[in-house]
Amino acid sequence: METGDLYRIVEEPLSPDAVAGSVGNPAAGGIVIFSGVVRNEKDGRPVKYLEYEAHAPMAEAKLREIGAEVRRRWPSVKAVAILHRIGRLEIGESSVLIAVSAAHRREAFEACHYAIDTLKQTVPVWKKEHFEDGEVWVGLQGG
Amino acid sequence: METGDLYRIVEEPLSPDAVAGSVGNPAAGGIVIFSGVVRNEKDGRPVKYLEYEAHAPMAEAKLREIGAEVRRRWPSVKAVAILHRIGRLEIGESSVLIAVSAAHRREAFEACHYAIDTLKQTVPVWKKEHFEDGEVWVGLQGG
Amino acid sequence: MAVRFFARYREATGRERLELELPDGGTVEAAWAAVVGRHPELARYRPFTLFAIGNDYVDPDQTLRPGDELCVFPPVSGGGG
Amino acid sequence: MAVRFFARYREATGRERLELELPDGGTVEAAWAAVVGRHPELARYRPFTLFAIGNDYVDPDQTLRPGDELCVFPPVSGGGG
Repeated sequence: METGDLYRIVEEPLSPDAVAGSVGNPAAGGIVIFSGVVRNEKDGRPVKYLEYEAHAPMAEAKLREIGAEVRRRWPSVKAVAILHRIGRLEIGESSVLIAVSAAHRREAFEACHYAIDTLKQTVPVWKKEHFEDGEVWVGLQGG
Repeated sequence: METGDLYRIVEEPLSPDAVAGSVGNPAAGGIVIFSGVVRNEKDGRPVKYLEYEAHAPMAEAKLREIGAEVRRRWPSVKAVAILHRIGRLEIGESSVLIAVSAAHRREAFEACHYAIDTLKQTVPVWKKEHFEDGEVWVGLQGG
Repeated sequence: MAVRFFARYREATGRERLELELPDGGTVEAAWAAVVGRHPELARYRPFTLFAIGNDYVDPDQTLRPGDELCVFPPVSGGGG
Repeated sequence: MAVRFFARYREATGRERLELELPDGGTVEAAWAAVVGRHPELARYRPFTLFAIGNDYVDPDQTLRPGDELCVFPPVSGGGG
């Protein structure tokens, strides 16, 4: 894990300013930030709110692995920050924030996109959708 | 120009939180933000600071055109914000912020990347680099 | 050994942990079989289940060591967006 | 008609604006020629120069109308990164 990097599971609201500041680097020319946001519907069904749960120590280890792989694939990356929030989240709130600073913008875009795609496949975090008439854990057929 | 969109030339520091808030939309699942940052060197030569100048009314019109084209190409985009700062900027400060919210993350990444690439080609803003031993307007051979 | 349940599995079993007695040299798959013996309602989830020990995913045929804590995960669904 | 200079051109000419008398039906290119007549130091920049009227870029062969304000731009370089 490199200086400036940040990989955390948190219970507090996430702030783009905070992650942008954490990946700030005098040799960076661009920062790309991804914020995953709670939508108001799922397949046309209105969502009331979400809950996220994590295996926090392992999740943070997997976030660090994503950061290491980002640095291996895009050597011009200067810093990486990945934060995932858990607990109850309302519509419009951010569940995940990923910030990547790099010398040039193309690398920052590619690395940030790779990071969120990989996070969704590997990091032990689970989402439960709460509807007016029930709730469901996402990602498990026959729920 | 759609509700929630924001296209401005400003003299104040730029905040990712502010643009993320401005593109917030209950049907958005992801927000991608690009921040262009003042680097500490240009071709190995240490940079002291930058100055940006704009033809502000035309620049804002061109930013609106970029937003309209983004919406045409990526119909799932929910909102677009593009702010360019002018005046003197120090190392590490943000000169441009672009935020795009969309139903799904791929569109947000593609649209945001398109917006910054297009901005650099079409928007009447000029950058002057200040070095220890001189200054130069960027983009004009023969200085 | 200890088994930990997360998310859907925690709710389905009504518990976060389960203590199992397994013979030495047992595999993750054998532990799962013992888990299902105690909680048959989990049997149908086997095709979707992920296993982890410490901070790493493990294969079902991995041999368990004394003191291992086996985590039983449903498919991950973090990330939003 | 009025011509406005930006960035490098503003500094090179030492001015932001220049008033020109052009015959009716003159083009942007004719206006540029008149500008260079007053400021020969700009001649070498012609290959890189962009022209705009109002909020739109215009071609050099566009005909100027009375009251047009012609903006003369060096290559744009905004955006950072």
